[in-house]
Amino acid sequence: MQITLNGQPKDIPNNTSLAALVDQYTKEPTRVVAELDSAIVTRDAWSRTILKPGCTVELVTFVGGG
Amino acid sequence: MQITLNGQPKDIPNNTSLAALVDQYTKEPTRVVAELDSAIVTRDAWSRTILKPGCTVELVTFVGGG
Amino acid sequence: MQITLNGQPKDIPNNTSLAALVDQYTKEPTRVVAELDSAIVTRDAWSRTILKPGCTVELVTFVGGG
Amino acid sequence: MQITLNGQPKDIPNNTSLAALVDQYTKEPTRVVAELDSAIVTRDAWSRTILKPGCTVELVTFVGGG
Amino acid sequence: MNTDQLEIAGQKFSSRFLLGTGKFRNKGDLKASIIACGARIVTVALRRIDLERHDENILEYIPEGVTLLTNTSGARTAVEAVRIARLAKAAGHGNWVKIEVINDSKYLLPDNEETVKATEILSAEGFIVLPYVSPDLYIARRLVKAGAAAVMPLGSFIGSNMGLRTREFIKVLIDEITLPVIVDAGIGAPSQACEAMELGAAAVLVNTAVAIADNPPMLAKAFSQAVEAGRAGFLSGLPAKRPQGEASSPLTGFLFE
Amino acid sequence: MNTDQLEIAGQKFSSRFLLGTGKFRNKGDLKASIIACGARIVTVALRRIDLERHDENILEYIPEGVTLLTNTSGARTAVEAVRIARLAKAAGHGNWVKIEVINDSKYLLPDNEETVKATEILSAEGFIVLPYVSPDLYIARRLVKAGAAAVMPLGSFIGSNMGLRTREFIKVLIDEITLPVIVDAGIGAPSQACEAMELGAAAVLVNTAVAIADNPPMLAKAFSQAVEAGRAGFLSGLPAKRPQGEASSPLTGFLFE
Amino acid sequence: MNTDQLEIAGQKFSSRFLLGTGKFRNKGDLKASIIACGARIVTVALRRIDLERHDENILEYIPEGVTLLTNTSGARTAVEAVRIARLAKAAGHGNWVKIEVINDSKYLLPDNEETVKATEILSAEGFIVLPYVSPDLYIARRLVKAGAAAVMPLGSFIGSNMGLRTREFIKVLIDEITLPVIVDAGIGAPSQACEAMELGAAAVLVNTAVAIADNPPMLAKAFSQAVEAGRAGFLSGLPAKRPQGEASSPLTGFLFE
Amino acid sequence: MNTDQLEIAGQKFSSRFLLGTGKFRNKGDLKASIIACGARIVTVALRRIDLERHDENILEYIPEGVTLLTNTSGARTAVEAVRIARLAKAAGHGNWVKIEVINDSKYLLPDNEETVKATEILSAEGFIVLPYVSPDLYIARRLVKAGAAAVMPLGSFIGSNMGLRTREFIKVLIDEITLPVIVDAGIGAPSQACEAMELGAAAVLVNTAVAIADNPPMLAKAFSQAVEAGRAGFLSGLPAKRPQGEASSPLTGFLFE
Repeated sequence: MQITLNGQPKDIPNNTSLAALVDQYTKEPTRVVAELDSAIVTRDAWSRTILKPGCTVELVTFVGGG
Repeated sequence: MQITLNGQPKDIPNNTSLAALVDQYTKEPTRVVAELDSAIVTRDAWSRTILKPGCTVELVTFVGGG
Repeated sequence: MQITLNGQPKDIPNNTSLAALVDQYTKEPTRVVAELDSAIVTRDAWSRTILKPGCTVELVTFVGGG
Repeated sequence: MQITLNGQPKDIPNNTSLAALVDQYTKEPTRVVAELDSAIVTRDAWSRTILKPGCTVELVTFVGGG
Repeated sequence: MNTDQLEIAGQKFSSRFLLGTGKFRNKGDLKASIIACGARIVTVALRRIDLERHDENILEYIPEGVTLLTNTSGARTAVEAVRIARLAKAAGHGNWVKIEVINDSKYLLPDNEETVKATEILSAEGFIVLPYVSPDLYIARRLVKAGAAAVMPLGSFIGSNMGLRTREFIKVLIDEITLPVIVDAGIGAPSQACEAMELGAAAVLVNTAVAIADNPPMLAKAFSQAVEAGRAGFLSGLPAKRPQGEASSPLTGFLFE
Repeated sequence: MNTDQLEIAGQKFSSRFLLGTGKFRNKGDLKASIIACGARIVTVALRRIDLERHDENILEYIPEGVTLLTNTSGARTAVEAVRIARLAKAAGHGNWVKIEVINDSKYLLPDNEETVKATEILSAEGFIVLPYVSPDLYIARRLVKAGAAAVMPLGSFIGSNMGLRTREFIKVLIDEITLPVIVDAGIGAPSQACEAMELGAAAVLVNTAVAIADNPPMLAKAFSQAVEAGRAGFLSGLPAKRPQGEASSPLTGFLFE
Repeated sequence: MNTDQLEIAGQKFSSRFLLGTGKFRNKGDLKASIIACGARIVTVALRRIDLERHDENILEYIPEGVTLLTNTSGARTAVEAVRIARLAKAAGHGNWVKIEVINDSKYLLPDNEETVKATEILSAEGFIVLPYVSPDLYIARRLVKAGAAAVMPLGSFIGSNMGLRTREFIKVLIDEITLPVIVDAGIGAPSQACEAMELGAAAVLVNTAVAIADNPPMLAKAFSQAVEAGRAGFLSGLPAKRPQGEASSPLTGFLFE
Repeated sequence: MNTDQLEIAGQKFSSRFLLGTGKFRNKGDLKASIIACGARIVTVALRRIDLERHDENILEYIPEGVTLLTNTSGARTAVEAVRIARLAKAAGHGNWVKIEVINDSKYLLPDNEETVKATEILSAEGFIVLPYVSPDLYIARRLVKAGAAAVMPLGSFIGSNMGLRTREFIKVLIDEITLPVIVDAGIGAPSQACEAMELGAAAVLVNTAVAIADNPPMLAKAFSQAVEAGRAGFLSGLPAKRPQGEASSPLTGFLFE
């Protein structure tokens, strides 16, 4: 199925959890914040959050800034 | 009867017209603009505008300014 | 006899030594420098330096300055 | 014979006059000032001034400047 | 004929110097100053007539043909500014208004937000609106949308004569906004007015400095000349600053080489 | 008739703007610039003629009646400056000389001490001497004694367009010295020239900024106007700066009280 | 013990120097700079993770106990700023947010109006909000009402190193507003940071100048010292400027009288 | 250990801040100020003793080990300066002398030419000579030849607190002269001292500002910190100014693209 991750279209297996998605893209999930369809999903809810086709996920993190 | 003229209480005869009031306070009515109870009264309407007790009149004019 | 001390005329006894003059005007001779007729007189020479009528003495010291 | 003209060595015929030299290098002699061996030579003296071997001539003129 | 004219709301003006009419020691000085500087736009204010004594009529001292730009001084909100503007229009001397909304008696700084609101309302009513603001790019963009005829950023505090303390931010407006930028407030010397024009301002408005000078007409004319000089400087392609020296006389042909 | 004229060595001049003639891209621009700005004094330099090719005659481009002020550029000592001045005089175009003694190829700063010496010698020979110096009160006093006709302090480095970086020290000369103070060097914009005049300078000399502008005659005229404006500002009693605001419109008679 | 501490939202900080963490050539320099300058508050930004490669974790380079102030860079509206702030909070590193709403890619000027709106929303949600604004008295008053914890006016354009070009208007905020005033943006040299503190600013934030210096930790420490020096200058009663000289050595007792 | 020490005449000093001792309201403040700022060189003056009353001994308030730099204030000529220097040496507190020759009671400007002469004489006699001058490249070159140990150009008028009004000309000395450049006079705020050091000055001397502050020791320390900060700024490679903005946060990875 296709989702939008950080503005890019991505094909992922059906029934992928948010936790699995995060694990795929970063080694340090603890510093990532996730938004699913514009709503923040807290870290403890990631494993039980199953992504649906066409959803939009944002994974963000801290970077240097002024 | 009492009215408020330019922020000050004034006693004037009953049935005074706006035109009469203006004449009393300036020699150059053509450069005065009149507001009666917050509405502008055009010059041609001054004579037929009879002031009522308790009304508020503003007579303003141009002055030097930056 | 009369001398000029720091720009002012002063009457002093004949045969006054420079050391005696200094002692009269300051409690801390060690911080004073003396000039006699535009020549510096070192401290060890003060006692044997006898002032002559009409001579000019400058006694100077350190003060705050920028 | 050789002379130095404006800092450069130049071969010129013997008995050349300053006037002839000037004529060779400019079309507008009236705006040139001449120095021969560090002394100014006025224009009226140019024809009777015969250059000698080894002499130093400066020919200068006005230019734009601030 | 001078083709580089100030243009506001489709009207052309032969002078880029605007004069305020407040604070003159006498009205004769005012009239002489307007004539001396050739201003084609002057500001006036609106006040209650004095009930105790006869006021002088300021308009008598303003030459025929000069555009009156009434300010809304005294207004603390957009609503008050709108009311003053409408009164001024009713007086029958045109519909040019300088929006001035101030809630600060110490520095006399303009309230940008209320000024935008008043500009929207009055532009919609057909006024030619020149808002006086702190120079701010976003406010200027909103004034463009609101229908302002020009933007009047302050150089420094009103009446302070401190000059162009907002230089960089006025330059941003000049570069980014399509409306004429008229520097208003704080300009206290011809050199300061000249510098504003060199930056590319469309015009400069001065009041206090002229009014309180020893010789107001002379200084008014000086400002006007300085504004012209600055405009010509801007148009003629002023060269940039360089951190070192560079000879103006030739570096060749020296006698002592 | 303008009675406030620049006076140097007993001669009066109808303009307080002096133009340098170096670095113009073409001589037509130079001539047009002199005419546009109305300068009555222009500087020129003296150089060896070019032995290889015909030089243009700079004097053809300078209108009749304009005073030539020959600089001593190229001189590194008083002796060299004196020699250049004497050559210039021999050329038959008057005895006005701007002493310029420079031993610094980076900033082109003048050597004050050598300049004083050259001034002494040339004044004694009857030259009208205008020395170019770093602004220094003691040097200026010595130039007065040496017979200088004016003092020409630098605003900033020659050709830098940095403006009046010596403001306070030029002001000291204006206040303390009886000779005309002509600000020379570094003036790169009309506003800067205007400011120099507002301080009380007698005149301003510009070369580089005009010569390298996109439109030299237009900028020359702008400088001239700015100089006039600054002079009028000085004479009209410019008001002082104030750290706060002060209303230009009346503080009474507000509608909303 | 130093009792003159920076206090924001009831918390005290032993340093009045805030450091931004962007643009460092390497993260080692960043960490060394934070330690060298002793900053107790540092700014960070929030960005999408890079899907192609492993990002460095900026937080590893920020010493324990330092307060993270997340900026909302990238936001063009209040709504976007609010969304970024909420994400930052969800990351579990506190609720301090620097509101930064910018719609101007050339000068990076803040949109004051949107910033006020974001401040209202986020303060109401319990965030500690430090809004970055153009210095404007009315905006600052509204920020006070909106619950801001401090006001962060710009000194000049972000990253420009131009220093305190808004001097007079920052001073107005310092004098008129009860919140701490933290000068942000454009501060490019320790002397500039020092001057901001002498005016009475509560703190200064620097990023670009330190990050791109040859020796970032050395310059970070220099800024920190300069901020302390400026604060002490402010507290010690700096004397005013005088237009003339005044001897520092005694004017009596001269030898040559 | 700090290896970047001020070095004058082969001696090293742990502080680049020099303090003048004049004008303090009380000597306790003076002593506390010297201790607070850690100055290793302080200036003093020489005056006739007061014949009518007992003077305080200034030397008691100067900590052991601090180098005394006696100024020649009161001297109007090289000859008088030399005489004062010799008296100071005879007092037995070293041979460091700050040449100060002034013939201008309004601005207190130094007479460069007399100062050079005094420097020649005193250097030849073995004094360590620090001449106070108006910043002038040629004078500085002559001071190098005359054997000066440092050059002390003025920032602005003595006691004026006007700061670095001679910025460009001090920078010329720093770049062109091998001697230490110590900025003296007119420095009235830590930010100004800091800026002088950022330009590359070797040290800064302050007196009036500290002496007349509300809290002299606090301000003395602030100056000392600011001088250190400015020095570190100079050494760390301060970045240049830019006329536009440049983001400090990343320009990629925005959420709203």
